[in-house]
Amino acid sequence: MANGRSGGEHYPGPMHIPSLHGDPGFAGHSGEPPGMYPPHHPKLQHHFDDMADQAEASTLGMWVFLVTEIMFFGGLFMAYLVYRSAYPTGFQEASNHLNVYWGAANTVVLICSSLTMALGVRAAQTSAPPRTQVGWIVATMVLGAAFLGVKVIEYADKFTHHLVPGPYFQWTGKYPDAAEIFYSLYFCMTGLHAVHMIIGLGIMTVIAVMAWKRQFDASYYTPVEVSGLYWHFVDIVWIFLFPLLYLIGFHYH
Amino acid sequence: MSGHITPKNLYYFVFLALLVGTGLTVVVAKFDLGPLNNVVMLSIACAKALLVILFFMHVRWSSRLTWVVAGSGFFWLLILFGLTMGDYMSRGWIAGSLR
Amino acid sequence: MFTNLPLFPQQASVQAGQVDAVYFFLVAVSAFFSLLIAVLVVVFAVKYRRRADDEIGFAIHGSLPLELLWTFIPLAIVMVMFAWGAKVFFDLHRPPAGAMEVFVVGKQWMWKVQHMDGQREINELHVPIGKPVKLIMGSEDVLHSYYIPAFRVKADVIPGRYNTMWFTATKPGQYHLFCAEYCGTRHSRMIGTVTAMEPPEFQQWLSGGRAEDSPVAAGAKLFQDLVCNTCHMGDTQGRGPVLTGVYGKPVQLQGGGTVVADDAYIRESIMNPQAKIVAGFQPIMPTFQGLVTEEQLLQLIAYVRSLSQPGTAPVPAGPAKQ
Amino acid sequence: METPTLNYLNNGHGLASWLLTKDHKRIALLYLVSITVFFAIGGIFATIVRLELLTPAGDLLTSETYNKMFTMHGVVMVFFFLIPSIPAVLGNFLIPIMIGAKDLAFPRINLLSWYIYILGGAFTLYVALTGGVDTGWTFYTPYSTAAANSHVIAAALGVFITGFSSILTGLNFIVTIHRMRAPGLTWFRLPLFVWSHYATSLVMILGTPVIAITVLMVAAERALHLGIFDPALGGDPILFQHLFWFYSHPAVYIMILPAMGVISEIVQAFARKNIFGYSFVAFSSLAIAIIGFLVWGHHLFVAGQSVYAGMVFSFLSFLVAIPSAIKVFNWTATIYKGSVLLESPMLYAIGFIGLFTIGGLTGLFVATMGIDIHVHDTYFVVAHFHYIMVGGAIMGYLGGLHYWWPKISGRLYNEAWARVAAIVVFVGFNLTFFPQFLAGYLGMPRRYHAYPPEYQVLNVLSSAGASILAVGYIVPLIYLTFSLWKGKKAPADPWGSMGLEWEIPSPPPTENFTVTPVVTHGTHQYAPSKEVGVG
Repeated sequence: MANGRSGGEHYPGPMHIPSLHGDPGFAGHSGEPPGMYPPHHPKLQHHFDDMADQAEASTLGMWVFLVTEIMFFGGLFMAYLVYRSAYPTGFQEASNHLNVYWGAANTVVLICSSLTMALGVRAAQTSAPPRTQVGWIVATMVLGAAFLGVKVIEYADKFTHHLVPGPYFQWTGKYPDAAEIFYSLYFCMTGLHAVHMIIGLGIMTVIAVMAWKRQFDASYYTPVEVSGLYWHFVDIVWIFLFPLLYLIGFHYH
Repeated sequence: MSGHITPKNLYYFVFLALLVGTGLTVVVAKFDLGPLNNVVMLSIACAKALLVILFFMHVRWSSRLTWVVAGSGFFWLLILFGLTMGDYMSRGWIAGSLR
Repeated sequence: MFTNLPLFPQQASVQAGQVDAVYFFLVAVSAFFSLLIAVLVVVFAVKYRRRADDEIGFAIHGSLPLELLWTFIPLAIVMVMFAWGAKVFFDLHRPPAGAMEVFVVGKQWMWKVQHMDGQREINELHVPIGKPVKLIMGSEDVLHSYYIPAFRVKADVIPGRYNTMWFTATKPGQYHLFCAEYCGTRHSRMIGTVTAMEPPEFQQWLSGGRAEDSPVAAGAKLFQDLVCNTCHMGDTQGRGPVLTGVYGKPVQLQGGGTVVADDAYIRESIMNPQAKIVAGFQPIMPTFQGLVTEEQLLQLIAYVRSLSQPGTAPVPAGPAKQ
Repeated sequence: METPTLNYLNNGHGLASWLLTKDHKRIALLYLVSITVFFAIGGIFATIVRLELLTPAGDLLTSETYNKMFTMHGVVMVFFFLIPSIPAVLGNFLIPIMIGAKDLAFPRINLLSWYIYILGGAFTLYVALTGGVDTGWTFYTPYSTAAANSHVIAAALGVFITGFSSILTGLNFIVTIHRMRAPGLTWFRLPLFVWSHYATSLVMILGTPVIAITVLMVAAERALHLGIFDPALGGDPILFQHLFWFYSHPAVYIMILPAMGVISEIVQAFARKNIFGYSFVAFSSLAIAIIGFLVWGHHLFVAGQSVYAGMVFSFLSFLVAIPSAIKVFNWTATIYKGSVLLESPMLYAIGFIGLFTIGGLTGLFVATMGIDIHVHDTYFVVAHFHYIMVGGAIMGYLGGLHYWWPKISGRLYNEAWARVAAIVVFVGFNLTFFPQFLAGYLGMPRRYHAYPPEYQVLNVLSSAGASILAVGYIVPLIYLTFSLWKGKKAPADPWGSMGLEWEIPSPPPTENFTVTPVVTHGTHQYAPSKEVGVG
């Protein structure tokens, strides 16, 4: 053919199918023979090259997951933003019925738990004895449980004061409608956060058992690390929830 | 594994800063500063979140990819907030059309 | 009115022509590009068909000028579409002053209409041709959407607030009225007829039928029945703000800020009176949520509006003297 | 090219070896079977809808039943077929192979995502079997929260749960593409299929959580009588629409982007020519994914959204048309001076280009505010998105399935039947959906059980087309299944195509590669490069 489309003119020799399968680009293999790999770490999964590779992938995976968590809570924050800007005083009025001191105490509890979590990760990173590792993780869990305990007290208080939205919602003050929206969002946001705390406690239980079984040291601590990322994220959510829910009406009366 | 090991003192320092931030935000909320209340409140919250992200979550020492991933979450949140609030803020700009 | 296979909807409003003009422009552009792509793909596929098993194609990796060409030409074209479409849309959202106003309330599954002269209709709408008509629409339950295909206008009807739309009919006749936003079981039965009439016939139609109170008169009556007038008095002695002359004006709010006293604000003040308190007044007004229907709300609003239009207002409901 | 005795299909037998597998290829097949089931279920609902619309009177079903039928059709097709279709089947199967990896980064999470999908599907089937849901797949408030009298909560939970399946798949793909590429496989040597899945994954992880929380709020509002969207409390139904479409518009790109990736591969393979303008095609995927997040408000033009916000959304919507146009032009240019073989995958690809062009161009109509005010919520919109989702995504899915079937199954299917099916699908599709453009511009609203008689002829045409389309979908099911037993054994590279997946035997061994491949150039480089283009 005159237009040169036939493979022969541009690509002399055997036709392309054999040629491309002999293509060094794909068929070539320059990896080390198996014998050259260092001995496999027992925790290395078959599809990763080495432990660093595996750790990087896990950490990246957790970060990507946290991005989805940001967007997950983001929907609720969006609703909060819209209604807060539509009913600013109503929200302040409603917020006034939350106990700032319980909220602040819980904030401190969560910050402490973030510290113990960070130290727990560090303990694994530095191959500290299992006792130390488990200690920090259990401390984190105790603080997390304390947070949930305070939350239970607060919820019970809202329940007895008929501040749970729905047919039994009672509001004697001004802006009953805005208050009901506020409390709907309050329960959604803190409830979703509490669910994350409970999941976190479950994860920490597993991590504590693994640490107790001496599974973590400087060569392998990915599970502690990624669980820590999760825990810190849940803490960050609360760092925003506390002022947005508890503090907006603090100066109001 | 080659993770960065953060000095313990840095953790304690960040922890103190977070406690101070919490105290500060409660104290400031007691005073009526008008719209400034929100600004202060959210600035402190963002600063606290940033401290946790950078130090407790080790982003300070992480790869650029981690920065991008972490940042993209907040960036997309801003897209959601920005465009949606754009609608709410601009309703009723046209005389005769109703909010 | 109906033929068996129409391929293009009737044009019966000023807006229809504007919408169709953009539409034809897009049809032309789309037809051109669809044909261009289709012809090129088919021609290439046939002309460069494989003639031997081992044949391969040319190594062409790309061309920056071509890429830029087919980035920026489409960009320019779509910007024209955007600007033109936005212009038409913008005009469709700016009802001219002096448009004839009609209240529409959607509920599962009917359209209730009330004209300013008091005529009411259900699932029908009578309008004069050649005169801008503005619909002020609310919903009693879920979302609906008021849609007149022959006029090329549509707007969602939203519970809790008002939406408006306007058109100028051009051709006498009967046209479909549809609910376009899914609203439940009998959504497809929430339909009706829009009748466009010559103005004299329309006047005749308006004056016919059962005589009913105009929305303003009905609103005035409600204003008394609900004893609004004990607080909102004609002078400044009342416990509530004077409503004469406030409509459309900015109102100073307690705690700073202003709000324009438009339909939405009046509605909010009736349903949720604590939301925005006028400066200098106590938040003592009770809510009327559940006590007034959407239609009655529109009548009250019509009445409050009329207080700002000297001359057109009926005899104000005189406040009961204490 | 002898077939190795041990491959991923015969490496392990019995139900447990499938249900507990961590092999991405087996998980892909689990997905293939389950989405086929859901496609059939969604298809049955569609059939009932089309049967009802044969007559204007609404005389086959009650309105209530009809409303449930189109709702279930939408929910099943969108969340349980279209969104997982190409990514979870072809993406799952091919991405690790195309990047020279043994598996996805998180094989267990991959299996978990299938189980989550099945759990969400179980909720949906429960809804279907116990009376259905009638809110429309959009779940608009306040109808869904206050008025609807059907299984809204269970349906919302089904969507909520299956969302996590999508999130985990996206997460897995992103980490895999970042971390697991073979030595030498730089970003700009990646197959375009991988690029488009990367872009898809971005949408999955950034958008899906928002729909998850939104339907959860709807379920909570309905179950617990919270007041989030309730207009009686001053809540705003339009807020729901913002949150819903923040995901559900980009979700359209979850459906179409992978199909674009498939088409890029097929066009190169069957024109035996590298793509024209590689980097433009690759980056246009990312551009679509990112700009696609900024356009959701075009679903709200007549919903009571502010006119100015509408203008911004309209403007951005036009911008997202540009990268799509770039892709179409580049595919066309790729065919130019190729060596084109019109086998069944290529027929699907060409069909895709045509239908996607029409679907995309009619997207401009609905993005044009002045036209949308008329066509919004009419059959015009229905036709438009079916051109994208059925004409685009399903054509891409079928094309990809045919192209990689020999690799997946190790068998060749009957090519003659495959060509017939591809043509039947194309014809049936156009007959089904083109009349809907006309009905839409005439003003026929969507979700109408009964309609004025002047729309009947168009609806009859559409229903007739649907029956042809159904045949077009059933025929491949038969000959592909048949090929599993009777098909000829497939060689490693039956098409004379290029790419890592064609380097390994058909079907691939469990570990994909016995040795890690080293990549020195991009895929589909059939002829030696003579000039350096912009590619």
